[in-house]
Amino acid sequence: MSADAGRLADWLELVLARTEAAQAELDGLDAVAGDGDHGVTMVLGWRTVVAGLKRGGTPGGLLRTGGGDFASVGGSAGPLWGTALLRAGRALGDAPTVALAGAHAAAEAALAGMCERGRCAEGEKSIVDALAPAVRALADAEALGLSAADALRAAAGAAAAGCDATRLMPALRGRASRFPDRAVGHRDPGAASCVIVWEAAADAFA
Amino acid sequence: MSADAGRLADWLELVLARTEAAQAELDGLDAVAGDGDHGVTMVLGWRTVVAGLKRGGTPGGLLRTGGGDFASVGGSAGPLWGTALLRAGRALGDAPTVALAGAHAAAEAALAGMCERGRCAEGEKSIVDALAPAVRALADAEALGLSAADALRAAAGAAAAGCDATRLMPALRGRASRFPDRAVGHRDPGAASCVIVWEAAADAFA
Amino acid sequence: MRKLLNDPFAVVDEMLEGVLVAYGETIEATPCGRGLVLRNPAPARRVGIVTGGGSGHEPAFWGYIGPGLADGAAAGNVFASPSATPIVEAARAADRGGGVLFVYGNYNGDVMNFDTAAELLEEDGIATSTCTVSDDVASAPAERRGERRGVAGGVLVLKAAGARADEGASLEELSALAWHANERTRTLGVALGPCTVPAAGRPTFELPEGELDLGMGIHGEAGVYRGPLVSADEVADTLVERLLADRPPSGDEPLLVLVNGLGATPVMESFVVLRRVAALLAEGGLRIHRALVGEYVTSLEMTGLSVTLMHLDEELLRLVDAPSRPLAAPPLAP
Amino acid sequence: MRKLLNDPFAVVDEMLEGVLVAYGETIEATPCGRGLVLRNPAPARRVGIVTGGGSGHEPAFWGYIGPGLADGAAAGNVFASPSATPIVEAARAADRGGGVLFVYGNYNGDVMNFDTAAELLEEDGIATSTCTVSDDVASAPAERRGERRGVAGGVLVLKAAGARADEGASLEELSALAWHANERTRTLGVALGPCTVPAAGRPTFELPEGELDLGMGIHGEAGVYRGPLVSADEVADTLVERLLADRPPSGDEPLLVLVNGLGATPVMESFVVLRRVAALLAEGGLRIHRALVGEYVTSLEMTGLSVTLMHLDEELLRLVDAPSRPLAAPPLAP
Ligand SMILES: Nc1ncnc2c1ncn2[C@@H]1O[C@H](COP(=O)(O)OP(=O)(O)O)[C@@H](O)[C@H]1O
Ligand SMILES: Nc1ncnc2c1ncn2[C@@H]1O[C@H](COP(=O)(O)OP(=O)(O)O)[C@@H](O)[C@H]1O
Ligand SMILES: [Mg+2]
Ligand SMILES: [Mg+2]
Ligand SMILES: [Mg+2]
Ligand SMILES: [Mg+2]
Repeated sequence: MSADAGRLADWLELVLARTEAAQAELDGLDAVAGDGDHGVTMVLGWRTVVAGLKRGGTPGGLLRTGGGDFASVGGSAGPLWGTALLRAGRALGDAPTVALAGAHAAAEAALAGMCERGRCAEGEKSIVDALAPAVRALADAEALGLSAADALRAAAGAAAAGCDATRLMPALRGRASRFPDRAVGHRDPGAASCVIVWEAAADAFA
Repeated sequence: MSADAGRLADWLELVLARTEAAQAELDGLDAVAGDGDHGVTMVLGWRTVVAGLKRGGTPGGLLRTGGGDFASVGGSAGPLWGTALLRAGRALGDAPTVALAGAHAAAEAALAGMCERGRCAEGEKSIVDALAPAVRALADAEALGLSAADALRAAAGAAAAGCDATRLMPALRGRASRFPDRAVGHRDPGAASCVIVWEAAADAFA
Repeated sequence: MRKLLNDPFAVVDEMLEGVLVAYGETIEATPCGRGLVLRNPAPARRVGIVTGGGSGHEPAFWGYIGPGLADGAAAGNVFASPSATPIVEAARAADRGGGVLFVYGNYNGDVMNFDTAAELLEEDGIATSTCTVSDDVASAPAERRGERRGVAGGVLVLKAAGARADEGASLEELSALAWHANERTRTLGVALGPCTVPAAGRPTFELPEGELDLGMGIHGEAGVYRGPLVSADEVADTLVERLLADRPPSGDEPLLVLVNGLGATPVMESFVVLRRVAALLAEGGLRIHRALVGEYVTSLEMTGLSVTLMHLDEELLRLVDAPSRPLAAPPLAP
Repeated sequence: MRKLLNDPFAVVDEMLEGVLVAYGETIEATPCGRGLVLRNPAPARRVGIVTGGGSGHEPAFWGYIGPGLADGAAAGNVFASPSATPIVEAARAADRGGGVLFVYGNYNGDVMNFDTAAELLEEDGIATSTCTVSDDVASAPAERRGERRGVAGGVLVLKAAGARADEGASLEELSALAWHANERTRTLGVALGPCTVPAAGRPTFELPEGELDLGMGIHGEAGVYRGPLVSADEVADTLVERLLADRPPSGDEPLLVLVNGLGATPVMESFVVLRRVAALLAEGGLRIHRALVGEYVTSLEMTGLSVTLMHLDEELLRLVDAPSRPLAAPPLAP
């Protein structure tokens, strides 16, 4: 696999469609100890990103403008995903296509950007608990010489497992952190919406 | 029968107790085409009247101060019942006891006062449709030489029949009159709360 | 009930105690406790203005005491007219020798009590005149306009009357102006959810989620149409269409628009409706002089809103722009 | 949902269109549409003030633009922080060369976006300082006061800061004052019924009739205690007791009291609660400088209210009495 801007756009459209389908579930997870709007915010975020695709550009360019677009929805997800997409786009530069190594580097940059913006780390019951394992899985897959398709499938699996593990965690970031134990037993909504991103990647780039 | 101030007080206390018991039903009748508070207003009205009994006085005096007290609750019922009680009290003067003839004259005065204050007449689906038949029944009973107890029983029956007849009437007075047909099929709340007054009289003066 | 109450039968008196905690420097209660009057009424007025009505419509009616508005107000029980006593007491305090204008909504109970008060005041040598506001187009056909109920538009009539009183109008002039303002004011509302009178303890009417009641009164009196809830734009279309049909606008007279929340509807939605109202009026070539949005006359926690249009001639234009400072209501002028 | 809406995802933009219909003479939108700023900011200020936050709290935050208050505000989506863009744009408009103070509630999303805005403004050469209001005593123990959420008390902090800015304070002085005001402000609320984010379409939380949630956040974040609904007096007792325990009063410092309705609760009930709050404070020998009652910071159609106490030293006493004119909120000073 070596994805061009068209494939990247397909991926983002798939992310949007699946996020829309999962909106109520994400809102419900956020309602446990937050304010019940995480699905709404993610839908709004991916909608502005997809609407911006018509401006065209290289894969890196699409992610950079997409990052600005996503940030414009505000909330917590806006700056976190906005920074992640922006950093990923910067890592890709303006190459016309992206191969696995590039994708891995971009994902590393996204993760670093999100942690910086959110002053967060793994284990705090947040998006990072899905994103970080996915990035590690990409690295492992690259080291093992897997195909891009297999690597993305592995990353999606790792994100889902990471998300599942948030059930046991007390919440240390965001709105839910005022009562860390309130959401124990439930998945973190931000981690859950991150899983959608990776599963869509595995399917779109298969 | 010849009632003194004590019996009159018993009657008013009985009226209050039964109105309290019927409050929800009266509110419900008023909710059909009005604002659902007729039971509330009648409870408030009779409460202030009963609270005022401790000032003491002749039967006529109690009704006159009671009229002022009832008027103080405002709404539609306040001025209508306030005027009725006041006029009844005036008709009784300051005699220490009341016999049937006096009661009949007082009821006539009450009816006249209410119709004046409300610019209302029989057949308009209002309190008057219970009050007027009761007053006529008292007159008939007096003419026939019935006992006071029988006369009041007849008046209570006439009030109830009059109230029942309001089911068929369109509403021409008060809040409900904006859509006269809306309450057809239902008793008028003001007529229903008037029946309680007469039934309590029949029981209290029995 | 989802209510913070002690004895529900005492809720009005307890509210008024709180009102005096908040505003006791500006207003005082009359002897019976149910009348509220300005401590220092505006000296420019020859004629006082007294308003009033049932409680449960806060900030109406006592919230409209203040410079440029009412000198006093009488508070009834929830959804019940005040008795004559507080009306008389408030009018006595408001009188400066030139008489007192009553401005209140056209309801049978209020008419009886204010009329009784007027009789009693006449004995005191205080002249009164009355304007019964009848802006609710849903409550009777246009031919029987005088029978219509008074709803949110009463605030605009009061505002115009207050400004005219400050100009030194006589009782007769003031009364004429108030009726003129009433004649040019039309309101139509929509309810999406019921309200509960505290002492009744049950909702006054049933209105299932997903339905609306067009023309419902501010005490929950049944409206003119029940049907499925439609979009904010469609609701605004219906309201504006019916309001303009009831009193066709004269192209060169600007409109004062009031979008009034009934209680539970977030003000956000009132602005969404205003947006559409403004677009419709612009399409029709009509000019908005000013738009007011907020909770001016509520119905406890009823869900819904009303739209009022006041057709402004030159006199009303001058009057609605006059300064005023309601005790406890959203602003009425810049 | 009992809501008047078109596209629920567009509700904030549609609301802002309506806001400009009503207030377009006084304020204007920034290029992105989500910042609102005064057209003619007060000339006395050296330092501008910008506030903001998620929508759904109206009249917060843009309703507090006005003389004596904020120069601009940024509006986020419902219950979501505004992005950095409108914050930057509002700050650019508010800057007079002396920098801009941000006053907003202490929420993770808002902090990220305002901090990003501050970084971007630094590149423009505009200095900023930040006061994250943290008045909600239910949201963290006293030792971790800095982690607490900001709720209705933010309005009082903004009011004090606005007055200090009008005195010509520098950015550093203004920021210090705002933090000082925040330190002396405590709020505790109670919810009796839920609210629904329009685009979510379902209530954010379940709260059966007859129960209350003490300390619930203004976005429906879970509170500290769930239990059966008790009387207004008992609720007031609990709120006042906990507020005073959290910051014991100093006998000679008067209090500014704010009883804030969350949306669906009729203002009548807020006055009933104020009545009891005043009685309790008087019993404790404490003096109320002023009591404000109304909907200052709402949570869509949530049922419930909050009580805020601000402990006034001489400086705050002077500042909270300064004149101010919020664009669209209840009055903050006489
Ligand atoms: N500082 C942070 N770092 C990492 N993730 C965060 C942070 N704050 C919030 N999140 C994530 O955002 C999710 C909530 O998102 P959302 O509901 O959209 O925002 P908000 O809390 O502003 O309503 C949380 O479940 C968590 O995964
Ligand atoms: N003008 C009137 N004349 C006679 N009865 C009236 C009049 N107005 C109202 N009523 C009576 O009052 C009843 C309603 O009373 P209530 O609910 O207490 O007053 P409100 O309509 O002010 O809420 C009506 O059912 C009717 O019987
Ligand atoms: Mg959330
Ligand atoms: Mg009634
Ligand atoms: Mg009533
Ligand atoms: Mg949110």
